[in-house]
Amino acid sequence: MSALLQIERLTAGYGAAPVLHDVDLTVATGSITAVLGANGAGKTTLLRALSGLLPAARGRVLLDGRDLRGVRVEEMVRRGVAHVPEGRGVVTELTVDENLRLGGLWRKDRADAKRALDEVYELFEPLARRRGSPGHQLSGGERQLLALGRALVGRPRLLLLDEPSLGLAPKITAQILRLLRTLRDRSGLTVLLVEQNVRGALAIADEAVVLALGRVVSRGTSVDDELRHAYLGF
Amino acid sequence: GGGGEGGGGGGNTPGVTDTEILVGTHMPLTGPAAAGYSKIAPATKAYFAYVNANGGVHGRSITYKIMDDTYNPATTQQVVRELVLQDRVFAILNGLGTPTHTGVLDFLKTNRVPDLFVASGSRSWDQPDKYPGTFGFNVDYTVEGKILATHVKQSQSGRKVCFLGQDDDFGRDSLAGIEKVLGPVAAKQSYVTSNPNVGPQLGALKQAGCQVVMLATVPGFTALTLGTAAKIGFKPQFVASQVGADLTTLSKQLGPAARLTEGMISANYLPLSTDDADPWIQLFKRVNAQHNNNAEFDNNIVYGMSVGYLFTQTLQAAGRNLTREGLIAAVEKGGFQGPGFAPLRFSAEDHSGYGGQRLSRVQGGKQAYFGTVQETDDGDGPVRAYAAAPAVPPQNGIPAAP
Amino acid sequence: MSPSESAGLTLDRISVRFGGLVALDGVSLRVPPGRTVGVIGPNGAGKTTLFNVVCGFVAPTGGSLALDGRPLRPRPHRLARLGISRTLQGVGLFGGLTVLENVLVAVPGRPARALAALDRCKVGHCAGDLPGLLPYALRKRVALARALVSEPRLLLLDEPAGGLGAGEIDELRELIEGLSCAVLLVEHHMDLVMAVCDEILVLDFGRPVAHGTPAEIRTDEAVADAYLGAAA
Amino acid sequence: MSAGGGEDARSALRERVPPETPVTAPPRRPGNAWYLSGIAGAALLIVALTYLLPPFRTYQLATVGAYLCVTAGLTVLTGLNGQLSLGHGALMATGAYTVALLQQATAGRGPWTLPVSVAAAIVVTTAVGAVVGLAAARLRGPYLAGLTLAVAVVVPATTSTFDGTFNSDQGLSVVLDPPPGTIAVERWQAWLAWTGALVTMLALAVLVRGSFGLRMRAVRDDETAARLAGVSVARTQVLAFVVSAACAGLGGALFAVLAQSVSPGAFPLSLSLFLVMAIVIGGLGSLAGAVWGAVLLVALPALAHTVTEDIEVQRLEGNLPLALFGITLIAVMLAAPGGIASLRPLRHLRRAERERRAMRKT
Amino acid sequence: MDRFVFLTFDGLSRGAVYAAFALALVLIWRSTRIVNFAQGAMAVATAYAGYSVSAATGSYWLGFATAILGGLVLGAVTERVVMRFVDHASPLNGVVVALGLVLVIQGVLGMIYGNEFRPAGAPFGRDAFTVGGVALLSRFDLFVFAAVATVVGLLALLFRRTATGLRMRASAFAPDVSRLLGVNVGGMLTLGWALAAAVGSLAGMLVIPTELGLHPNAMDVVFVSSFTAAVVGGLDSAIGAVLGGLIVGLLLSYVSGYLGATVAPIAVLLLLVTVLLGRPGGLFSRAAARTA
Ligand SMILES: Nc1ncnc2c1ncn2[C@@H]1O[C@H](COP(=O)(O)OP(=O)(O)OP(=O)(O)O)[C@@H](O)[C@H]1O
Ligand SMILES: Nc1ncnc2c1ncn2[C@@H]1O[C@H](COP(=O)(O)OP(=O)(O)OP(=O)(O)O)[C@@H](O)[C@H]1O
Ligand SMILES: [Mg+2]
Ligand SMILES: [Mg+2]
Repeated sequence: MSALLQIERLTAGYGAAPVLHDVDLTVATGSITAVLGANGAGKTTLLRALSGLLPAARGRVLLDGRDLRGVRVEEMVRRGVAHVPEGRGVVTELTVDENLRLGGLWRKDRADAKRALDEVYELFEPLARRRGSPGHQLSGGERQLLALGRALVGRPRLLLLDEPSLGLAPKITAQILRLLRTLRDRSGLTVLLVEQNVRGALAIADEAVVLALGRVVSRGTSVDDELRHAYLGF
Repeated sequence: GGGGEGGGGGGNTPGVTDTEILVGTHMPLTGPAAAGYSKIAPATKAYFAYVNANGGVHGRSITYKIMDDTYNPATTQQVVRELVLQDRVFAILNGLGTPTHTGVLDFLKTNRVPDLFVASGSRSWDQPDKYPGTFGFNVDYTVEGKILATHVKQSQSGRKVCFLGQDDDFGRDSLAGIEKVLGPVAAKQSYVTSNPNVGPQLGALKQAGCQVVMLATVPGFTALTLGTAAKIGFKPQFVASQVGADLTTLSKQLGPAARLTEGMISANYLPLSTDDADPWIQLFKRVNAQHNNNAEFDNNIVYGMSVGYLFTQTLQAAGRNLTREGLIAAVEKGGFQGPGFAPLRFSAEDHSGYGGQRLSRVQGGKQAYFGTVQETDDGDGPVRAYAAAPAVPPQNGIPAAP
Repeated sequence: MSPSESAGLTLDRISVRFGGLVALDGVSLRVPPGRTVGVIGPNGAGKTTLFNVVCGFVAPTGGSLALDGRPLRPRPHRLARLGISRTLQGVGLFGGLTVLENVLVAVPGRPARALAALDRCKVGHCAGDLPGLLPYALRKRVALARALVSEPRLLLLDEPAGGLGAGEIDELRELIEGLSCAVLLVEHHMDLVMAVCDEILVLDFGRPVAHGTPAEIRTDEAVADAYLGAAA
Repeated sequence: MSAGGGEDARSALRERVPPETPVTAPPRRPGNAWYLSGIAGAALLIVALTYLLPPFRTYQLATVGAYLCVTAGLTVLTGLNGQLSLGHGALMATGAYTVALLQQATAGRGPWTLPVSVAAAIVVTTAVGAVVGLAAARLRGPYLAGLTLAVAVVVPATTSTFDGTFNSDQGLSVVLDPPPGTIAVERWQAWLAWTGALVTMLALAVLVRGSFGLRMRAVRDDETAARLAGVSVARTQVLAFVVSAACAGLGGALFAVLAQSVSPGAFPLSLSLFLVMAIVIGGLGSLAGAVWGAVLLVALPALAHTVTEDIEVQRLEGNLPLALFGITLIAVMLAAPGGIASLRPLRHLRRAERERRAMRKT
Repeated sequence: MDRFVFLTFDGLSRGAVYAAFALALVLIWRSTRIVNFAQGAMAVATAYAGYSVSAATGSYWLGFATAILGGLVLGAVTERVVMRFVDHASPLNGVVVALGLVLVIQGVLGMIYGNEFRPAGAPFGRDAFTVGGVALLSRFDLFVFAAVATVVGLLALLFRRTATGLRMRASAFAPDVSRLLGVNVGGMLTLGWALAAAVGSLAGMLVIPTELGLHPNAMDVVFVSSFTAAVVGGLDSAIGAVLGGLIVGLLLSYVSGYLGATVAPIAVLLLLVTVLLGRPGGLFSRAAARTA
């Protein structure tokens, strides 16, 4: 398996003090990587640095072997990267349908964008019921679904998910985790999955990375018990 | 007075040195009210530059400090205080506007600053007991109303006369003058400057069947009135106050519709800017070319230069030993003759300024005087002809010391 | 009704419609003093709307509310006086106020109480910070402290475990178990719900589909089908 | 003009960026005693200045004092409570006209009339502010701006509709007793204005520090959470409006006293807009910013005029200072988005320290 | 009755002009969430440019085109050079910068053209058609109505039907999220400003001939009335802007006609209070957002 994403000595943060220190990470194409860590470990910061929302102070990020430095945020989706940010990012003044369409606007293949949209409605039935409603009417979970669905409309190659299970009913959480696995298997989707629901994440992940105080403290196919206690609290 | 001594008033008259007299004014140079008016003070200043270039007055040159008050009375307060307290001007000259200048009357009185030739036709300036240092310049609105109404009474008798005026002292005083002569008008309407739509008002006048409409309007609203009346097919005889009847300004604003001014009757007390035969106009055009960047010549410039001329006259009359009291005494002594052909009646009891006007009519795209000069007071006195011959400018264009 | 029967919060056949959408459909529930009642259900089932009705953000289109047997016409800013407080789904902190001030808003002029509440939720050390700079888990605790500081008789918790790690959820469980007031808990984290609740109401499409002890709910097929899915 | 909403989307990415911390709300705030000594110091400074400065500068100082009453109240309303008012000029006019009318009615009855008139001006303006505030409490963002804008525009209409009382455009003159003893007029005016200003500052500082200030900021940050914390949003907003109206009434009254006249032209829409500019450029929500704002309101136009005074070209007079004034506003806003009060180097240090502490905690 | 008919038509033709400018305000609000207080001054600036071209070439329409194009350019430049660098952490910062721009524009125009009125040409006659002695509408009024209707139609098309409209709205509400979704937010803002300024210029070309004339402050009063109109209608709705404009125009006309011009601003205030107390987001506001 080739590496889709290579992170080399990435240092980033807000203001003077960095949050991430020298993070090294390689993500193979068609794999699911769970990014774990206590609150404030820097998981969200890592995803933001990857999608370009937060400029890196040092180090570099390669996608398909090409340096992402200087690539603008809006350019990233065209390279196949979709970021579902922490706290969902639903545009509450737009309707559900408009939010979803927004996810596929950049695509040239309009027909496929339309098809992807329909697929999302099929997949997430609560959204289909609320097509015309403005985002601010939705319940917490419905918003989460909308954010996820919107990312899928763009048919990304790399999906950066920040706590997708937040506020979702167990049944839907399971459905989504299954979906990620299916997409990985069928279309070679690569996922970076930040989750507090460690059990669920580990169940589908090919690899797990544990962050603590902005540093990678462990990576591999599983998380050993010691780390579990130290950083994940169970 | 010691003619030989150099110092003005013993050297402690504010704003006066051996070589300079500092005077200030407040004018709207910017903002919505600036249109037209913003040209007055520069014209006055240009005339002073002309005087200075020709040796000044009693060896002193005149410095004219123009402050922009945007027609906001609060700003007028600031700038006049700056002129008086900080710059220590000798006098305030030709401060413009009724609401703006009213606010500084008390301050100027307390500080004993001569407040000459206020640029507005309000009657407030003529209160020698209350404001001994304040003098008007313009014909007051009531006097003007009486003169215009008298003409209407004579030449348009039997026709239905109506009134449209600005909703302030201008409109009110003007209407008062008109009604002194004509009795109650058939219909009256008012407008506010903040609402540039006079459609409803003119619609009402049209419906009332008005045949003569007397206007107490500023230039912008005169133009608007003419345009709107044409729009709704309303064609009365318009009789406009001098304030809003400058043909150059109106034509410019009306553009292609300038022909709507045809036949409009108005009145004035200064030569018309378009009257090239008038020696004063010739003088002022020369000054305008030399010292005013050849600004577009209109009645505002004539006005500004006339103020400058009058002020120079009063300085000459006040003598070499210039004091504030001396200046006021000189103005009250009166007897000035200049570009204005109406009587300038300054005395210890009268601080009002010009007291008469001559009627004008727009004909063939030109504004021209007709009839004789009329004079009256703002009370119940009659409107009479004023017979004195107009003055001619002195050879060098600068008034001589009496 | 005897006083003991009517004590606490009573919801009687509450219905809420938003235009054509039925968010709540005849929901009845009683929360006696000291009891912990869980409300679960799929996303969009109406759980938060139920809270909104109790708090007065949403006027029910049908049914009635009572507190201690007296009819209740809730208005959000007067809830504290009735002994009810609530956390919001998400965090809902004042970004421009420090942590201490955030809590002080609920008990003006009594910093000692505010600090005590912060300490109780283990965030006393952040009192001077702006909440925006704190990790999510700490912010949620501040929100909890603000709800607890008025010492409510009834506490409404809307997804208090959302975004928390396993260890933090354990601490939250201990905290809830230690409360003496009645609690109405909306939560998708089943371990927590099952552990702390005395009884559970399950909503689906605004309708109550099950009501019972955790043990009963766990084995209810309708619940498994609508909400828990295969993951349970 | 608040961007209508987008809360979810915005908070998703920006929640961690704290909004500009109101300067009046540092974590550890000084006590009332500190304020009192601060005010006493300021009073001494003002008295000293009135003896050191030439009369015109003293008059400008007095004007700053009168403006300060208004900007301080407005910054509390807009900065701390989040309500934008474009109508404060009209509230000033209310106070000014009240003083003018009462002074005319009580002319010659003795020196006690002025404090009574000023007090009455505050009361009347407060009442007007309560009415506007009641309507304003339901409105947000541009809708509130629109309503208050309409209030600002109503002043000249009112004075000419009821010109029997208000005397239309020409306005009223304010009858005043001469200053006691041999005190120069300008000095006396400065003392009066700054008495008002310092009392306002003290009152607002105490108010802002107390639980009312907390409630206002809570309402500004999150209305839903505020209501759940027991804060009545509507009442807080109306109260904030009333407080700031009272300040505007006092400011307007002092304005009338300084100018010795009132007229609608002195309270145009642009005055209301300039007041908002002043508090934003000074530093929104901060009383120090209100001081900066009041100073700028007086100094900046004068400065722009002075700088361009010697350039004598047709059409530039008036226009050049205007453009210069505008450019300065833009430049300051771009260079110091948090306003001048946020520029103090101390502030940055303090914030950095707090951030560092926040991070160490985790 | 004649009077009523006359006032109605007078109000409608006035209202159409307010509607035109209110549309520009709505456009920029929808695409940037900013109430552009400089909109009026920008429109005046482009009207002067159009005036210069008309005066030089003698063609009204060349000047008209210059003004509209000038609007596009001025809007884009304003966004690129100034607004982009404004820190929008406080929404008032943008307002203050816009007010600063007003002063700069008015100062510069005054320097170039002087603070005097200049004639603003109109492409069609302004003499009203009269029916039974009552003046109704002029050809220019009809031109204004047609232009307003066209703009409303195009705006509805832009925002409802096109992907660009969706992008513009999304960028206004949530710039960061929109960037994550591949939207060129900077470009959308520039486009929004450019379009809004162009519509503003169009409105200026329609308004100024009915006003006192071309002057650096020519749009000050119109801005206030139009902003009121947009607020009455609901700032998010183009139809609302038009309806608001017509309502304000009619109200001003009736009040001036029956009660006197001085009362008009008071009537406008009462209108605003009445409408906003009933519908705090204007007549065409959508349902209030869910709060909890
Ligand atoms: N905008 C910001 N400004 C300053 N510090 C920040 C900002 N955002 C995050 N931080 C700090 O950076 C650190 C890492 O935050 P991050 O959001 O990446 O954590 P996380 O692992 O995603 O935690 P959580 O589980 O709470 O989401 C925290 O200490 C946080 O306080
Ligand atoms: N103010 C409102 N206007 C319109 N629809 C609303 C409103 N409030 C809630 N809804 C709808 O009512 C339904 C119930 O919403 P509610 O927030 O109560 O769900 P919930 O059970 O809390 O879901 P979640 O677990 O996702 O938070 C949802 O479909 C939601 O979109
Ligand atoms: Mg995170
Ligand atoms: Mg919910």
